[in-house]
Amino acid sequence: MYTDKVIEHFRNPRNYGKMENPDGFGRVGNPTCGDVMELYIKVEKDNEGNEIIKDVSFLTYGCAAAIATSSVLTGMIKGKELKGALKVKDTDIAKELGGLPPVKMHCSLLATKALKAAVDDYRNH
Amino acid sequence: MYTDKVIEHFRNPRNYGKMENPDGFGRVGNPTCGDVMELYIKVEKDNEGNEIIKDVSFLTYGCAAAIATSSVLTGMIKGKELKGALKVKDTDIAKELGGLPPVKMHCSLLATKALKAAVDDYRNH
Amino acid sequence: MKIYMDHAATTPVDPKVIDAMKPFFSEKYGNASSLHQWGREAKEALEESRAKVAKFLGVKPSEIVFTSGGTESNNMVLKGTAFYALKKGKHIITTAIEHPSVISTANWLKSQGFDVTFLPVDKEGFVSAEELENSIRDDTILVSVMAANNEIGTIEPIEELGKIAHEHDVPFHTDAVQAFGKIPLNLENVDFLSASSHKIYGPKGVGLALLREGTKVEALLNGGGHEGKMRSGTENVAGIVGFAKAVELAEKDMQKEGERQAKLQACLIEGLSEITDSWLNGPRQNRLPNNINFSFKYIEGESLILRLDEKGIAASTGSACSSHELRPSHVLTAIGLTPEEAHGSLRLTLGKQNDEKQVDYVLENVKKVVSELRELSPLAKEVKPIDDKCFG
Amino acid sequence: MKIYMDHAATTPVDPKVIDAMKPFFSEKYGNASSLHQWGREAKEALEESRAKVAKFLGVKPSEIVFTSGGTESNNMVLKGTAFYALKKGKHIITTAIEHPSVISTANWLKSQGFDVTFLPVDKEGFVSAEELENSIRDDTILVSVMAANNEIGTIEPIEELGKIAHEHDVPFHTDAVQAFGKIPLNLENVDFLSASSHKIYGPKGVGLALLREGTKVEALLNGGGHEGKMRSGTENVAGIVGFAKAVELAEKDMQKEGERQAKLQACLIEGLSEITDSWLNGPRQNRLPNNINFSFKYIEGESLILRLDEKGIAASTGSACSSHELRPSHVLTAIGLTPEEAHGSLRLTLGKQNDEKQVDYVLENVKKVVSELRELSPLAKEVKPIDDKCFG
Ligand SMILES: Cc1ncc(COP(=O)(O)O)c(C=O)c1O
Ligand SMILES: Cc1ncc(COP(=O)(O)O)c(C=O)c1O
Repeated sequence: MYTDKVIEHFRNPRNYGKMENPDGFGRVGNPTCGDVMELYIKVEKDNEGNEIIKDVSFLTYGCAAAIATSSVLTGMIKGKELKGALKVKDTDIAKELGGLPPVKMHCSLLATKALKAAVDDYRNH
Repeated sequence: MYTDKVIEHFRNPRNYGKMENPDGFGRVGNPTCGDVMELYIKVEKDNEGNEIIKDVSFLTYGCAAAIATSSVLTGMIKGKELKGALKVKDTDIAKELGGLPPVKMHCSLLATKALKAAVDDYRNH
Repeated sequence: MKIYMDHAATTPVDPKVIDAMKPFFSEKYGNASSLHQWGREAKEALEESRAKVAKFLGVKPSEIVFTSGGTESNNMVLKGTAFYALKKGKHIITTAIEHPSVISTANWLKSQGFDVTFLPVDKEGFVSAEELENSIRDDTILVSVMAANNEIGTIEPIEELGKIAHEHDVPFHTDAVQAFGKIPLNLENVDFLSASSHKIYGPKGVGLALLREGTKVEALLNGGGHEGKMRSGTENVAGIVGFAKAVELAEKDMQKEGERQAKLQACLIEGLSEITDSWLNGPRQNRLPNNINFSFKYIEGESLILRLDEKGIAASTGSACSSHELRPSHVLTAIGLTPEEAHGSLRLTLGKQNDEKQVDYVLENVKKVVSELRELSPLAKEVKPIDDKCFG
Repeated sequence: MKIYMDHAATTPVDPKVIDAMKPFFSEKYGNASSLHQWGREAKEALEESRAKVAKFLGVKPSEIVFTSGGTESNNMVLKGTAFYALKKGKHIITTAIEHPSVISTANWLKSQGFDVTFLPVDKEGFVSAEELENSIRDDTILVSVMAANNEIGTIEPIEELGKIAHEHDVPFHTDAVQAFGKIPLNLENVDFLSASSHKIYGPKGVGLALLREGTKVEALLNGGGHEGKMRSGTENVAGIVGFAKAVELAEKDMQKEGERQAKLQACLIEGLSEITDSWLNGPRQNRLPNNINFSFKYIEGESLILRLDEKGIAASTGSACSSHELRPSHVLTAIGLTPEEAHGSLRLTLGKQNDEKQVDYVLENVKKVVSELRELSPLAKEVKPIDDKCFG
């Protein structure tokens, strides 16, 4: 049911773990539903004043798809400009993973929501 | 479903064929129901005045059980006193054959009815 | 000599089918619903099988529901449609010559308050399009006509009948248990189809229901939601893989084997026609190439079958004595035979193993046995035996 | 290492069972309804199988109806009773922890106007006799309580529950799919029982319904009148022969194997209990000897299963993510777990091939994987890993 890429990210998740003193933190999902995602970002401005995601990490409670989407998202946005990162859509994540089963599409949505929450948190500081 | 004895009588029926000038003739059953039995008897009196079935033959249209019961009945009554022959019950025939499947019990009843009809015919002459 | 000519009853499992099934007993034994590798392996095999069968029928894999056999598929389609349509209507149309798994189901639905029309057939077993058209009502919820009859081999005009049903917006079901894998089927106007594995050299206990996208039926077996929620129960993976393999083989062999059997069939029909007071039941055209059904006057079918059995020949009959209900074949009476004529029927159904030598042997022995039984029969007149051979 | 510990989902077919089935594919392939020798041979095998299974259950052969599996048997008993009793009453009592094939069927009957009571269970999964007694009404037509639960292994007091049903003249059904062949069953107060072949090293696609003499049910599959008119459809002879062989083997092994598995079970329970924030679901007494069900806080079951799968271990979970309905196990929630607690469950079910070495390997890896997933989890606190071995 899962693509090899999903399984690979699930087995070897990148960028996981709690981050001390993040610039932005987002938490979405609900343990009752079986998915909780926490996203931590560190943001720095480059020479031209663009906001760059210098570091990112996640903690995820959930199924293999939830873990894989978290992992792959961090890879997609790390070192990227914040504006660009916010344009990553759930379908982009699914595509990056070679597809997700229909019942698991909500996981990729959760990942984009977590990112949005982390960015909102960063902006509100 | 059939005992070996039923199959044996079905394969090698005894005393079958039309009899010319029988003393008694009985025909029972109905082709619509799948069973017709004709029984022919020759009766002679012995020295003591008892009526003896000297010869008997049958023709049967019907299933294996119908043929086997006809055949075995003729064996059971040939050379026997008429009175005694009339006492042969359907269950005796079934027993002689080592049993009959429940749905085929009516075949043995048909055989006794054919005998009764042949004897009636004989008496009415 | 041992000659099996009862392939409409069931077929041997093809050795290639057994080979295909084998790994799924003790190695790839997972439950197709399980998440782990054993489960995924089973699921994969299941979906490959579904794709194979769907391709053969020219339908989508998601339209195939695997069942335990033709009987279940028929029950499922009829009851499933009836219960779904409960509010829409209560009228079902089928025919007088369906398999008991359709007729009894229809009768059960009758006992539940549904209304059933059993269309009559002509003397060759054909359903009339006009008759169907006249029977459709506003509250008709299903038309079910078999693709080919199991007793007399009549191939029904399902394309035309389905078209009529559709013109009246009524879904059309065909019990294709005997036709499936044996003759090409045009499913353009078919919404539901039933098929069974053990009639085409697959294992017993497996079948399928084709449920076209957009059709509305309730499941017959409720539970874990397997088979797209349409048929719950742990999937019989080995059986389904075997069924799919059998379909694959049937697809490859169908035309060649059909032509070969048609030749043997012609010979059997010709040979048996030589017997006095006998006739072919069912049509000569539009007939399954493997089916031969004869009536012999003055004799009864069970005796005939058992005498042939002694000679090593497996055949079947429509006589009451061979049925559970002690009534002669409803198909033979529907085409106009008297009960007596139905009792004296013989069905030979050909398969892959049958050849010309066997046909000669069967002809010879049917003639012999019919003569012998007529000698025993109070209904028979003088009959002269005939023993010309057809081949060689 | 490849370790299958998901025997409640399905089992491999025992090689002895395969050997028993083999002749019925390509040699003794007759249809058990046929009159000829192929048919009689099949019929004989069928009836021998029936006799074997009946002897094991201590019932009459005529009381055994072979079906396509546990799901069909459950559907048959519930719907069959409901449709038969239509005029007598419309109330059915079952429990909150039944298998979906009972629950969904009961819900379907509800949609048809029947009234269903789902008895609650205590925190170990036991149904209360008092609760049952209080639920029986004048119009109750059936009580259905499983013999043992498939998720948490709870063995229900069916003797006592059946007795209460009978005191009120209500027939009693037990879904024994998980208990059959694994623990002794007292059927004194049981009118109907369901069992399935593929849970006891037999083939998939075969099961049975025990229908006691004198009980009243309608058939679910109408048709040719097979199985004493209670279940139509060409009998799956090879499958049934395999099932009967599996029953024979189970009968022989049951006690020894039960004791052996209970030891492995105790070790797994002890070992897994060492994991922080975890607990055993289901009882310690009156529990199937092959079932272990644990909840681990902070992690989700699908991840757990797939990480174990990487290590070659086959297990199952009650997490929503693993189910068709995306709801966590109704059994775990019925014994009082929150959805979150149910998501973090692991079911290990033992079989004949599992041994002490495998248990050690599983313990080691469950501990490792739980730790790893907790490291990933935003819900987890500090958890220290534990890796004592149980054996050796
Ligand atoms: C036309 C037809 N329909 C349905 C069936 C029932 O199929 P199964 O034996 O798989 O239940 C049969 C064969 O028995 C059949 O010939
Ligand atoms: C308790 C219980 N009942 C019924 C079933 C259904 O049996 P089957 O898979 O044979 O349909 C199962 C297993 O899936 C079960 O565990």
